[in-house]
Amino acid sequence: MKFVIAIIKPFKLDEVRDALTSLGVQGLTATEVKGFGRQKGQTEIYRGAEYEVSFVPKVKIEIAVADELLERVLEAIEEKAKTGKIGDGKIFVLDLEQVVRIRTGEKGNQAL
Amino acid sequence: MKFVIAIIKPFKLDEVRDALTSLGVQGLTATEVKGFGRQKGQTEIYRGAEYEVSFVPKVKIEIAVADELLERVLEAIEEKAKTGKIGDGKIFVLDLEQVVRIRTGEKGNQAL
Amino acid sequence: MKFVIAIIKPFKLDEVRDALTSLGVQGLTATEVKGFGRQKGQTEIYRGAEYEVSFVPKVKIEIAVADELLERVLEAIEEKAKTGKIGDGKIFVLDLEQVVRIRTGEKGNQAL
Amino acid sequence: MHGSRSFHRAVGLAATLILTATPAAAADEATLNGGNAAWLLTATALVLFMTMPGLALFYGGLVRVKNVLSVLMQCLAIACVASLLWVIVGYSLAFGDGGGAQGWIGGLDKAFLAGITADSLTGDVPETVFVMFQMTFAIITPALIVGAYVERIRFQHVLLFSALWLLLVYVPVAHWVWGGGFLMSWGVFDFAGGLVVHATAGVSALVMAKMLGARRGFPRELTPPHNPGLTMIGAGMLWVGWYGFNAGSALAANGSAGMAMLVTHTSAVVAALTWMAIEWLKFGKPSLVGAVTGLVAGLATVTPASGFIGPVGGLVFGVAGGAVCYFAVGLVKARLKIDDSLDVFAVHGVGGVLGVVLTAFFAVPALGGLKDVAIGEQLLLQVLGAAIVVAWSAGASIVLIVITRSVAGLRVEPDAETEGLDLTAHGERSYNP
Amino acid sequence: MHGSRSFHRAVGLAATLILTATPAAAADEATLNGGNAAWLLTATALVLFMTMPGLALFYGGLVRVKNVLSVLMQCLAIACVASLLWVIVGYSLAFGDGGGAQGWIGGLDKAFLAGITADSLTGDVPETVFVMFQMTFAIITPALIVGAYVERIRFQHVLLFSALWLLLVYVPVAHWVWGGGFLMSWGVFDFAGGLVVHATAGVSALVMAKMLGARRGFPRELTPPHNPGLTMIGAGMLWVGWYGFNAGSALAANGSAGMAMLVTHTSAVVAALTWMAIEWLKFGKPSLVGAVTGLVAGLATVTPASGFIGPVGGLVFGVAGGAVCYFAVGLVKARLKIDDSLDVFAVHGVGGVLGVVLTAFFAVPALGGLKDVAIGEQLLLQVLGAAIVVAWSAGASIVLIVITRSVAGLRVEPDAETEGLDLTAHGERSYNP
Amino acid sequence: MHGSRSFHRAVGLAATLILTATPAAAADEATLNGGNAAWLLTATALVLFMTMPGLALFYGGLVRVKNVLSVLMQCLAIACVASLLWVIVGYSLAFGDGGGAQGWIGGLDKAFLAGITADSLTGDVPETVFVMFQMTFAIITPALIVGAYVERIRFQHVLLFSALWLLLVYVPVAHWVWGGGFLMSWGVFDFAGGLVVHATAGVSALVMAKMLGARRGFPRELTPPHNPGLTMIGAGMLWVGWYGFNAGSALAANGSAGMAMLVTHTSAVVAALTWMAIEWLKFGKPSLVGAVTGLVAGLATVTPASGFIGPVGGLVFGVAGGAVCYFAVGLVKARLKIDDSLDVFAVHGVGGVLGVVLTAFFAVPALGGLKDVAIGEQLLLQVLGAAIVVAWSAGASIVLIVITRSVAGLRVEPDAETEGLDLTAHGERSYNP
Ligand SMILES: Nc1ncnc2c1ncn2[C@@H]1O[C@H](COP(=O)(O)OP(=O)(O)O)[C@@H](O)[C@H]1O
Ligand SMILES: Nc1ncnc2c1ncn2[C@@H]1O[C@H](COP(=O)(O)OP(=O)(O)O)[C@@H](O)[C@H]1O
Ligand SMILES: Nc1ncnc2c1ncn2[C@@H]1O[C@H](COP(=O)(O)OP(=O)(O)O)[C@@H](O)[C@H]1O
Repeated sequence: MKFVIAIIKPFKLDEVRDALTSLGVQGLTATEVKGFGRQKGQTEIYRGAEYEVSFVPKVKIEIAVADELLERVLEAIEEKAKTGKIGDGKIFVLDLEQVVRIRTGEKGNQAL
Repeated sequence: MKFVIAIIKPFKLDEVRDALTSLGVQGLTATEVKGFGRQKGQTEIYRGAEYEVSFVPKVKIEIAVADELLERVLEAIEEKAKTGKIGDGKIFVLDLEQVVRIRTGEKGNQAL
Repeated sequence: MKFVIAIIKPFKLDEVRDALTSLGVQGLTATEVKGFGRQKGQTEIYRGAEYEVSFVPKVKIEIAVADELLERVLEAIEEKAKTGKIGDGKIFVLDLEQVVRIRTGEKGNQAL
Repeated sequence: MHGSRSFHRAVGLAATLILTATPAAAADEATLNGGNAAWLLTATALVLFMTMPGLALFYGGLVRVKNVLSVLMQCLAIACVASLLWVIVGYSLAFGDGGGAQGWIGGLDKAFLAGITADSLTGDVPETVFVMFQMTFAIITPALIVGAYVERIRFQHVLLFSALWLLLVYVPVAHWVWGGGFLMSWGVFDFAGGLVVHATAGVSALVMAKMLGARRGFPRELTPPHNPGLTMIGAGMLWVGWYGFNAGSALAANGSAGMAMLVTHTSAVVAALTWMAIEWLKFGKPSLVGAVTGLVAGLATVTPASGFIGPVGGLVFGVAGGAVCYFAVGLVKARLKIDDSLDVFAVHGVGGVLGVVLTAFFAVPALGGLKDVAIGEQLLLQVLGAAIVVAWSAGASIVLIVITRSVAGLRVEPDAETEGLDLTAHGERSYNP
Repeated sequence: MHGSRSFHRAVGLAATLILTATPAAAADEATLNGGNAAWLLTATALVLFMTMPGLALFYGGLVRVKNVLSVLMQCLAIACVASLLWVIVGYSLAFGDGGGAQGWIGGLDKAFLAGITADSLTGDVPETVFVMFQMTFAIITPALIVGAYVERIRFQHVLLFSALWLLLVYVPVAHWVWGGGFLMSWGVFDFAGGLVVHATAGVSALVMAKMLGARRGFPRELTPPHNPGLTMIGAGMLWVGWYGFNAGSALAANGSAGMAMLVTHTSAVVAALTWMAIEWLKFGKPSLVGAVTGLVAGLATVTPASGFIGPVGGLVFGVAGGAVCYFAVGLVKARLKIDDSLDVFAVHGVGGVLGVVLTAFFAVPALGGLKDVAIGEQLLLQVLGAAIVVAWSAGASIVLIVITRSVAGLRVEPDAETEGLDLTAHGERSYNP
Repeated sequence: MHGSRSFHRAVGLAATLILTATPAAAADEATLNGGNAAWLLTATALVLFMTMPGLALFYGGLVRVKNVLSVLMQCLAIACVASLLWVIVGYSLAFGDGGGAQGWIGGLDKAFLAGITADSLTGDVPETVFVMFQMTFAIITPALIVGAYVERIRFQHVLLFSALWLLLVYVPVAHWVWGGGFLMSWGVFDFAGGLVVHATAGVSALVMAKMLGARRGFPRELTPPHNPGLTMIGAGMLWVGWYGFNAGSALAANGSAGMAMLVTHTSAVVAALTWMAIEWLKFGKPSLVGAVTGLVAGLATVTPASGFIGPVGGLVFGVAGGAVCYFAVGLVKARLKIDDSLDVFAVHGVGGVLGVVLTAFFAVPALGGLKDVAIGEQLLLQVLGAAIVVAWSAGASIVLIVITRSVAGLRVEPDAETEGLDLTAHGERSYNP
């Protein structure tokens, strides 16, 4: 199993989630994060003083997926989260050793 | 060492933490997240308009543990976080290659 | 590639980021988290009632790095995030199997 | 149709006082009444408080978090622009002497408040205070329209539209109804602004929402009000401020003001309970956002009647305002599919007109009212008055928007809408932890 | 024990004015005083502002984030229900003519405010304004009790209990003390509601908290007030509004009102400083939540005395109110282990009764007061009055809760309590980013 | 230099009324004016509202999230301490009879408000109300200085400094200008506190900011205002409250109050628009924080003139106040590199002095004003008055801070500054989800 972490633009969340759902992904977890990267934050000006805001709001989604679903999940995220403009984000894939569903105690692919 | 990520119901946080502490776990990190899964969010109605809120508030806890503690940690989380109702959450186990304690520079199991 | 997760004191974020940037790290993702560890939270008192606040505000940063940069990244974080006082935090290193840059579809080291 | 009888009919205390302020009539009798002046000074503060920060918070809580500051900014900027215009020409055109055109519009004799000194009186209160009191109405009315265009409009357009709208819609209607214009002569009853404030703003809001188009993702992808608590704070301020609005419109600290306060309050609470009850029956739960919307609906509905009806009238206005506005909200959003985002038309437009019509019934003594008129005749007057104001507001708004959109652009770019107006139009973020 | 001497004793300005409003006495002399009317109109707005949104925010900031909206909703709904009942029968039962039963309760002659016109006067102010001013007291009193039952009560029960409580506790006590009832005849001093407002609400709050049971996890697992800033905004509004509450109770814009404002303010600031000082000594840090709690304690304590004492009295009331309420908070929570969640009893109940008792001392000229009474005798009266009101409030509340809990259910389900009332009772969330 | 002519010159309504309150003069003529008393009671509530919670929120929104509660607490504590001192000696020293030293300071005859009863009058309003009205000025003035030292000062120092500053700076200056002191005798115009309030606070703020040193990381590492919406709520409250501040300073509900309200409002909105326009030209976007800062600048600037000028004066004061304060902000921060964190000097100090100087011009009838003076002579007086007040405020503040910093310590430890004052000084957190 794989643990997929994707950093995307916040307003793309619903679209990505819908796409993943239609692939059969049953769950995911989203977190508001602040991203630092090539995309620069806006300079905000308050009473003449400039504040350089280097972090940009992003959403991180974490999805545990079965190995065979991985490719399609990556493609779906890529397709839906893409605007073509800087700051679209990244997808990271880690190996996932074990999963437990708390409610039932199921393990492994069953638990996804 | 393993890196355990658990998604649980927010009000279970204190109970889980206490259980882990009594196992000898010395630290953990918690994050407010929004979960999407079999448990559906409530429909909220404002001035007659329905808003489907598909994300449910959850808490994510991350715990780095020594290999030999893993099983007991998983059991403790399972036991304490379980209500038996849908949405109890998931536990994910990843392999952890290295740990550093910033204050002392200790590495590996020492640093946990 | 490696996926580095560091838990640090919030006010150290800018310093750490600057150090990483000067190493050539192009991006990272930060999240506000609550840490539980040896450092105890303050007891807050409201109308005579004591509230033990066991969680302390921390910032988590996640950085995907090429293998050859790993050591220098760890050192930089250690150096900059260190105050020598309890609660300085931890660095966790996980193996990273794949990275995708959403905007371009680039993969692997290119995508970092 | 409206012969000399209705022309000479007494038109409520407000009107009378204003009439006595015309040079000839006032010269001999008017002396300052300190109690009345004290209450009107207070009422002015209360009505300013309704917009700043009341309405701004009420609206600000209902939008998404990325647009909160833009809503506050729109309300503030409108308050500034409207005040300035009021001093320059607005007051004069609304309440100045229109000479031969008096039926239609006031004159320019008081432009820049020329001739108004600390000693000038309107009735038995200082004219400066009257200018200020009326100014707070001229502030809140265009600010009400904000609710129709939030989250997508260009700030430039807000300024330009609001300025012109004030001059082309608010000022003339205020003159017609309160400043000695033809609706006042006919005897149309509008104590504190069912027509002048709520109908003009509500109707123009609907026109604006239609011409501007819906927010991206409307209605499916919108998120719930980002902060209902803020909305409730704003509602509390509107409620308290409305005491100044309605009871202040008596222009005196007397029983008429007291009765206006009483019926205003009664209508407000009954309408809130009505809205709660409907939601409870339909959805199993009464919501806070619903309850405060009902409250505001009850306040808007009773506004035109507040100086003319008695406590029982207040109860009926509350039920009617709460229920009718509730269904109007659904109608506009679900049927007409117009994204009048914060329901300005359904609450203020519908509430205001409803109140104007109901006034014909409940102003008569038989139903607890204070005015000695024939229901049928007065009903005709009220309906006609409402029709004229609605038509003028709609027509003028259409023309205005056609013009202003070519000058100042109507909508922000899609990207800016997605990003939110706080950052793109004002370079600020509502919360920086 | 209370013979004719105390029966005929002058009972403060408020009482006098009300008495003069009885048909016979008022007919010849009463004419409208515009200045007094202006101030009472203003004071009414200020007291409404105390509840909406003052008290709602004060309480809302102290609960957990999942229950904020439910607290706002409870305050709002109580305001609506209490207002409606006040119009229907409350005012009449409190201030109407009770005939033979006048010692105990007013009559139904003014039900639905029958007979009250814009011209009716109470003393020298419009009766409509008096009705409204008193209504705002009838709103805030049951709303104070909210602090006892937050985070676990059923909304249905809030409505039912508050409605019945208003009629069974607030209205009779208001009649006894202010409306011509037996406590007024005896000469018990309660200028602005130490008994009528704070004692009734505080005592009933304790009863409610006890019968309802503590919140799950009390006291160990509770989290700190989610937003002390909100509480402080509410406290600021309560403070400003309290000017209307106490100085408005003079029913006139005169030196009595001015002195009431002055002693009210003095007591408030001294109590806040006292609370701060105690915390500083005990914990090394003064907290904001503590300071504003002290402020409110000082305000509650001085309320019954505000029209009778002088500046030095204000200083003493502040020290006493701040210190006694501070220790009462600890007593209720730590000793009695009753989860009177937001300390309604310790602050309002204790503060109110303390103030009523202290009034006997500081109302006399020797201690800077304005009333020419014998301390000993007055003390007896004050204590007796307090005892009766406390007993009645407690007894009636017990009976009421026994009844209402069988009709409307007292507590929400444990799951709903865990999930929070915002979502489960109102379907809303306080913050949607 | 200022001979008998200016000595005897009429010095504005406020002064006259106060003078008539001296025993001899007042005895024969003074009777209570209910309308005036009603308005002054109201104005007092409005001015308290400016600080609690207005100013507290205005400032609270501008700091970082870890220091919000500390700012609220500083404002609250200052309000308490200043009120207490006002009752004890402040009022007496400012407005009591100074005997031979009357030019410099009042006496102690009214310490603890001795001799002030409910019947005492100041002019034709109750002296108790006058005491309270003036107290609210004594509250807000030291609270304004908070903006200079937020996020780094020790709470002990806030208390000690504010208390001494009130006695050493505020009280004497209030006496000089309003209480019968030498500036009043000379005929310096300061209607509502351009010198007494804004210049004293602004100048002392600059001194404090300089002596305290900048916040760690200033200017590079600071983060933007954590909650501009809060700042805007506070600004709205300041605006509404300022009606009481300026129009209340007429001490009467008359045309003078009305005109003061009118010019105050006009200056405020024009200054806000001016600030917006400058930002729009310079940065392409007008910001909310900018607009409300302009608003406050306009209010501060017009304060000394508000009872003396006409509507056109209001327009000019607005443009001047908005533009000059805008550039002053940049000057202090970028050139002088002084971390007057929330721009107290640039907005209040500069605005207040600017207004005092401009008053010389716009108070004359030729420019729409109400005072019959010679511009040149009055200008000299105004400049001289401002110079003296500025010098005194600066000098006294330096001395005070040197003393208080050795007694109470000036700054918190670096760690506490990093951690934030909410937790370290008050043990609380502004938001606990
Ligand atoms: N090496 C990295 N490690 C972790 N997160 C990263 C990394 N690089 C980028 N990110 C995340 O991806 C987001 C987008 O990256 P950015 O460089 O701005 O644009 P793009 O992905 O289009 O090149 C960043 O805001 C950050 O949250
Ligand atoms: N595949 C997944 N990847 C990441 N998080 C998941 C996944 N499935 C579920 N979750 C998380 O677990 C939570 C609970 O899952 P849900 O399906 O609602 O209930 P249950 O775990 O009882 O089956 C979700 O809200 C989500 O945060
Ligand atoms: N085993 C762990 N797993 C995950 N996070 C941890 C673990 N131990 C510590 N942390 C995180 O590191 C932070 C600092 O740890 P703490 O024990 O307080 O101090 P120190 O790192 O100086 O020993 C904690 O607040 C927590 O967020």
